[in-house]
Amino acid sequence: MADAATDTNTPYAIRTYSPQRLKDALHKMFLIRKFEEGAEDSYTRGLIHGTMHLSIGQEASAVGSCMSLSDEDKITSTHRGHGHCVAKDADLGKMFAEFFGKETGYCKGRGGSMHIADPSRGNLGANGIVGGGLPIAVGAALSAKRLGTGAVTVCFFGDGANNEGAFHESLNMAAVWKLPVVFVCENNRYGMSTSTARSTAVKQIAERAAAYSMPGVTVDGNDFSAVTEAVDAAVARARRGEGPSLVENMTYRWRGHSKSDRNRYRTKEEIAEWMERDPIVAMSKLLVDHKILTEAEVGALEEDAARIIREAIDFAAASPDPKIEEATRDVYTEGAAA
Amino acid sequence: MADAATDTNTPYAIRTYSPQRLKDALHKMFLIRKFEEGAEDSYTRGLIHGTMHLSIGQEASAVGSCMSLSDEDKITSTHRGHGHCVAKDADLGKMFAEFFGKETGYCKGRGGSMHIADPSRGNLGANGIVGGGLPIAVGAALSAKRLGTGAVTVCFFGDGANNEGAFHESLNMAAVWKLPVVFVCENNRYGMSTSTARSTAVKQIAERAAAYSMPGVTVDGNDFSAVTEAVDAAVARARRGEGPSLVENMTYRWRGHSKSDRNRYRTKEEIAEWMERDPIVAMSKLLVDHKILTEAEVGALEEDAARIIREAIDFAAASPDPKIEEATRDVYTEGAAA
Amino acid sequence: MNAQTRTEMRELSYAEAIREAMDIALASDDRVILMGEDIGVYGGAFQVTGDLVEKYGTDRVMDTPISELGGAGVAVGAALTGLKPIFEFQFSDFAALAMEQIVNQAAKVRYMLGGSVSVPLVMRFPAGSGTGAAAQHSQSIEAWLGHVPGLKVVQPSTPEDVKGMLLAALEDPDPVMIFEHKILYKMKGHVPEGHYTTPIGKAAIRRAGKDLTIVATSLMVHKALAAAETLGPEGIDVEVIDLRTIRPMDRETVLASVRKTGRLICVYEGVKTLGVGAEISAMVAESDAFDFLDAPIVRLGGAECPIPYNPELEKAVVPQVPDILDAARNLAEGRI
Amino acid sequence: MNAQTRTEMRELSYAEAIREAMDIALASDDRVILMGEDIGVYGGAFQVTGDLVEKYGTDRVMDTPISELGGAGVAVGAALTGLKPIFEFQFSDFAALAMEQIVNQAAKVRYMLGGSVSVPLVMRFPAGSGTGAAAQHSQSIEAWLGHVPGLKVVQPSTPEDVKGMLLAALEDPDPVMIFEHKILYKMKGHVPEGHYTTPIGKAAIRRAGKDLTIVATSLMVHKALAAAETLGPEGIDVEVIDLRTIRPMDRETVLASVRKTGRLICVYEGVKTLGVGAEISAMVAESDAFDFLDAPIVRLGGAECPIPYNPELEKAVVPQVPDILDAARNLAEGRI
Ligand SMILES: Cc1ncc(C[n+]2csc(CCOP(=O)(O)OP(=O)(O)O)c2C)c(N)n1
Ligand SMILES: Cc1ncc(C[n+]2csc(CCOP(=O)(O)OP(=O)(O)O)c2C)c(N)n1
Ligand SMILES: [Mg+2]
Ligand SMILES: [Mg+2]
Repeated sequence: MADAATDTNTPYAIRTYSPQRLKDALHKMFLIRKFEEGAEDSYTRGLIHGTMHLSIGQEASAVGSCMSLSDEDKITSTHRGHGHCVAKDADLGKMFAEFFGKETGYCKGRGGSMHIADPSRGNLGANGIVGGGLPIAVGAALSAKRLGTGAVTVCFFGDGANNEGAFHESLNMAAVWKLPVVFVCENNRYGMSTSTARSTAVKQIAERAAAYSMPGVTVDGNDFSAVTEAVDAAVARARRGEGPSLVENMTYRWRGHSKSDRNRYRTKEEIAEWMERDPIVAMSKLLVDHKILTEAEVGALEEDAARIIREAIDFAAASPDPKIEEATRDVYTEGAAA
Repeated sequence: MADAATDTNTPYAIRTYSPQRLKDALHKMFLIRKFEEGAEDSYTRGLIHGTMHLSIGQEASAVGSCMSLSDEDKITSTHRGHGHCVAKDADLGKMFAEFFGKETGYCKGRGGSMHIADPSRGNLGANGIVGGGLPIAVGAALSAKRLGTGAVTVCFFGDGANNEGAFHESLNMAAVWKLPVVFVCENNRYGMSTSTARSTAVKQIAERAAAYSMPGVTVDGNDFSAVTEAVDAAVARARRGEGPSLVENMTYRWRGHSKSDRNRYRTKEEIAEWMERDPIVAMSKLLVDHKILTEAEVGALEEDAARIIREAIDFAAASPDPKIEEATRDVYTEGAAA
Repeated sequence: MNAQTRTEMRELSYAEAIREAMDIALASDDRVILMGEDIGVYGGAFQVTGDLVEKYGTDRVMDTPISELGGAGVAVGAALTGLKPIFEFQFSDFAALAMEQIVNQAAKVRYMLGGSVSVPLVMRFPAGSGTGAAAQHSQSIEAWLGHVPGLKVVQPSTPEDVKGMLLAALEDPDPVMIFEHKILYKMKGHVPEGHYTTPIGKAAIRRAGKDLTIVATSLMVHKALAAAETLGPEGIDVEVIDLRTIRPMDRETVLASVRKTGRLICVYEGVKTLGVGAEISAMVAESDAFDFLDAPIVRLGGAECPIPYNPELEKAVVPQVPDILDAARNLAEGRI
Repeated sequence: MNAQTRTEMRELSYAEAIREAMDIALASDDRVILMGEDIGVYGGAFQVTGDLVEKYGTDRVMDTPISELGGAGVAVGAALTGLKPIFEFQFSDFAALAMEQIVNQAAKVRYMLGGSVSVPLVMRFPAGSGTGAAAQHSQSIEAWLGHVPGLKVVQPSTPEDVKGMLLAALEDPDPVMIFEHKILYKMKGHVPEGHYTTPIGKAAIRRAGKDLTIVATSLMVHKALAAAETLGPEGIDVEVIDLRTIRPMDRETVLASVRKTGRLICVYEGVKTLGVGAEISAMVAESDAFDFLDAPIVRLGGAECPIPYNPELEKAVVPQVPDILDAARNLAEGRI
C-alpha cells in the first residue's frame, strides 16, 4: 500500500476524510467504549440508580453515521444512545453528570441515561420509547425543509424498532414529502431477547425501504468506512433535496440488553464471534494500515480517551445533586404567556 | 364461446363457481347497490341521524373477496362496510334497522352504520377507526390457528388505512406467525380527499407485501372474476397453513367520502370514467356472455334485490326504538363474575 | 353605525373564529403551519380550515396521510426545531393513536431535558357527542390530557374564546391542547377582529348568582346558562362559571364562587367517573371553601357507557338542561 | 406443622404470585395464552413470566414484536374469537401506543355491537416510579383507563390479591386491566395455593380505625399502613382502605368508613390532578357521607411533573410516609 490515497481499492473513509478527522473518529470510538465501561463500572459500584443500555460493540455505527454532519444537522437517538451523543460531540462530563443524576448534567439530573440530549449540537435526544424518535426526526427534517436551513437529520433506531407502527408512518411521510432525513437502523440482531428472525418478516430491514420508494442499503456496521460511505451518500442525497434513505448497519451489542438480561437468547459462541469483529480494532488497523497512525499512537488515543472519561466521572461525582424543592421546575416554560 | 367451462380463456370465476353461486353473487352485488341507494335516500329523507359511507362502485370487491368463505371464516370490515356485510350474508332488515338506530338492528341501535357486525356469520364488524380492524383480523387468525378451526380471516381495509402504523404491525405479525389471514386492500384511490399519490410512498399498495415477505397482487377490483381469482388463491394458501397474503383491489367509490364531501379533490371526468366501469354491469355481462343468465334474468335479479331492500327498509322503519332506560345496557356482560 | 360598533357587533361561527385565528397566525408568522388529515382541499372534516390552503398553499396547510401517531410526532419534532405547528385530529377519538407522542414526548421532553427545549405545539381536538357518529367518534377525552403535566388543556365554549385561546396558545412556548365541541362549530357569537388573546388558565363567570354555583365546560356551559335562565324566576339565582381551562385549572375563581354560594354542581360531558368534574369537586372539597359548603357537591357527567348511535339514547347519556334543572332544584331546596 | 398450616404460611413474592396464577390458568384452560414483549425466554422485563415458556411452549407464551398497538389489537381479536389472552405491556407507559385498541375497540365493542360479543381479555401493566427509569418508564396511568366504561381496572397491592384478581379477571367475560406496581414485584406475602379468586370491585379494609380514613391504592397502601402504625400510639386511630379496584369503585366500603371517621385522606401515586383520588374525593363529596365529614378531604397524589431520574427527586414527587403522617396529623388535629 504505497500510496493509499490514490489506490482505487482504498476504503472510502480513507479517500474521503483527512487524517485528522479519522484520528478524531477513532478517538470518539474509544471515548464511547470507555464511557460505556465507565458507566458499567459505576453501576457495579452502586453509583447509578436506574438501568442503562450499553453500546459496546456498536461504536463504528454511531461515529461513522455522524461523520458528514455539522452542529446544524440533527440526530434523534434511542435508549441505547450514549454512542450517538459522543459521536455528535457531547461533553463527556455533562453526560456522566446526567448519568449520575446531577444538576450539572445535560438534563440537570431529570432525564438520566435514556434522555441525554444536546440541542446545541443538534442532538435532539435519546428516547425511552422504542420508535419514539422516528416521527420526531421527520419533524426536524420538515423544519429544515420549510425553513430552508439545509440541515439533514439522521434518525437512529434499532432492529426492534422497525416493527413499530411509528417506523412505517415516519418513513412513509418522509418519502411522500421528500424530506432530508436518513434513517439509520442499527441492526444488532435482537430487540431485547427477540431476534429479528422471530420478530421481523423480512431478512434485511433495508428491504423495507422499497415499501417507501426510498433507497435502502445494508452494510457491515462494524466497518467504519462502510458505514460512512453509505450514510454519507444518503446525507448527500438528502442535502440535494432528493429525499430520505434507509441505511442498515449490521452490528452487535456485546453486553446484555440492560442490567436485567440473563443472556438466555443467544450463545456464548455468538457473542465471542462478534467480539472478534471489534469495530475499534478494525478501525485501528485501518488507520495503521494506511499509515495514518502508528500502533503507539493508537495506544495514546485510547489512553487519552480513558483519561477524559476518568475526568468526566470525577466531574460528575463531585457535582451537586438537584435541589429537592426544584423537582417541579421546567415542566412549563417560566414566564410563559399563560 | 361454445363450451365456456373448458375454454382456457374462460374467466376464473366461470370456471370455478356453479351457475347458482354466480347468480347469487350478482344478486348480492345488486343488494349492495340497492342497500346503498336506499341508505342514501333514507338520509335525504331525514331518517338517518349520523353520517354514512357508501360503497357504490365497489360491489365486486366486497362480494368477490368473500366467495370462498364459509360462516366459520371471519371478516373484519371498515367504516365503508355495508357491502362486506351483505357479502358475508347479513340480514338486510337487521342492517337497515341498525342504520335507523332501532332495537331490532344488528347492534340494537347502539352501533349504527359504522359498527354493523354479524358474528354468527363470521363478520366481526365494521370499524370506525381507520386501520382498527387490521390487528383484530390477525387476532382472529391467531385463534383459528391455535384452536385448529381451519378458518381463514379476510381483512378489508382501504388505501388510506395502509399508512396507519396498525397496517405495518399487523402484516408483520401475521407473516412472522404464518397466520391464516388475507389482507384485502380496497384501493379506491382516495382516503377521504387525499389521493394515494399524495399519501402513499409507493405506487401500488401490493408492493408493500414484500416488506413482509408475503405475496402481494394488484387486480382490477371492479372485475369480479379477477378479484375472486386473487382472493381465492390467497385464502387457499392461508388454509394450507402457508401464511398471509395481500390483495389489492383497484376500485372507485362513486359517491363522496361521506355526506360532508364537496368532491373538490377529483374531477367529474374521473368519476364519469369510473362509472363507465360499473362492476355490476361488467358482472351482468360476464354472466350473460357465458349464458349463465339472460338479460331478462339479470333484470329480475335486480328487481328482486330492490324488493328485498324495500322490505328491509319497511321492517326497519316499523321497528321499535331502543328504550331510553336501557341506554347503558351491554357495557358489561350481565351476571359476570365481578 | 361607526366602524368600531360594527366590529363589536360582528358575529362569526365558532368554526369561522378558529379559521380566522389560524389565518391571522399564518399571515403573521412564517413558522406557523397547519397539519392534519384532509385539512387542505377538503377543508377539514368539519370545514374548520376551509379554504386556507388556497391562501397559504400545501406547504403550510399540509394534508397528512392517515397516520395519527406519526403525524403528531412530526408535529412534535417540527415544534422542537423551529416551526409552530397547529395539528388537527380529525376527531379527538383518534388521539388515542397518538397518546405516545402527546404524552410521552410533547408533554415531557422539556422536563426530561432539564428545560433546554420547549415544544410550541398546538393541537386541536374536535370532540363530543351529538352528531350520531357513535362510540368511536363522539368521545370527550379531555380528562386524560388534563391528567398530564407538561400539557395545557383548554375547552373554549364561545367563538370569541376559541379565537383568543388559539392565538394565546400560539404565543405559548408549551404544548396547548384545544378541545372543540363539534356541536359548537356552527354556533354564532361576537368575535372581535384582528389579533387578541384570551388567557389560558382563567375561568369566566358567565352569569353571576348567589344561590348556587355551576361549573361547566364546553357545550355544557350553554346548557347551564339555559338552565340558569329558567331557575332565576323560580328564585334560584345561579352563578355559571365556564371553566375554559382544564389544565391549569382556575382554582381561585371556582373557590370564590363556592365560598359565596355554598352549593356546587359540576356539569361536563365526559364520562362522570374520573372526568373533569371529579377534579373540580375534589379541588373544592380539599380547600378552605369546604367550610362554606351547605350541601354535597353534585356532579352531572356522561353516563358510564360508550356513546350510543340512536339519537335518543345519545342524548340520554350526556347531561341535558332538564338534568341540570333537576339537580339545581334538589340542591337549592335542600333535598340533597 | 400439618399440611394446612404449611399452606397457610406459604409466602410468595408478588411476581411469583402472578406467575402462579398464569401457570394455573395455562394448565387448566387451553384457551389461555400469554402475549407480550420478551415474556418468553427472557422471562419478562420484570421476570414475571419467568420460565413459563419452558412449560407451555412458544405457542402459548408468545413473544410479540415491539408492536404495542398491533399486539394489543391481536389480543382483542383473539379474545373475540375464542382465546383468552393475557397481554403484558413491558411498562404501562407503552400502553400510550395501544390506547386505540384498548379504548376504542376492547372497551367498546360489546356495547357497540349491542351485546352480541364479549372480550375476555386480561392486560397487565407494570406501573409506577421508584426504579430510576425516569419519565417514560415510571408513569401511573390507571386514571385514564378508570375513565373508560367497558373496562374493569384493578390495582392489587398484595401477592395474595394479585393472584386472586388475575384469576378473577380470567373468569370475567369483559376486559380487565391489572396495574402492577413494579416496586411490589419483589414484595413477599402469604399466597394460598391452588385456584381461588379475589373479587373485582371490592375494596379491602386493611386496618380498622375510628378517627380517620385513608383510602390508598397499590404501593401507597403499604405506605398508609406504615403511617397508621406510627399514628396509632399518637392517639390517631386510622382506618386504611385498600381500594383495589378503580373501576368499578367500591362506593359502599369507602362511604361506610367515612361515615364512621368523618375524615378522609386519599393517597395515590398518579399525578394528583385528575388522578384516582379525585374520583374518590368526588364520590364522597356527592354522597350522603358528606354530612359526616368534619374536615376537608385531603388528597396526596403525585406532583404535577413527569417522574424525574435523580432518585431523591423521584422520591420527592410521589407521596411518602412522612407526607401521610403530616397530612393525618393536620387533619386529626383540626389544622385543615
Ligand atoms: C414502545 C416501547 N416498547 C418497548 C420498550 C422496551 N424496550 C426497550 S429497548 C427494547 C428493545 C429495542 O430493540 P432495538 O430497537 O433492536 O434496539 P437495541 O436495544 O437492540 O439497541 C425494548 C423492547 C420501550 N422502551 N418502548
Ligand atoms: C384512525 C382514524 N383516522 C381518521 C379517520 C377519519 N376517516 C374516516 S374514513 C377516512 C378515509 C379512509 O380512507 P380509506 O382507508 O382509503 O377508505 P375509503 O374511505 O376510501 O373506503 C378517514 C380519514 C378515522 N375514522 N379513523
Ligand atoms: Mg436491536
Ligand atoms: Mg380509499
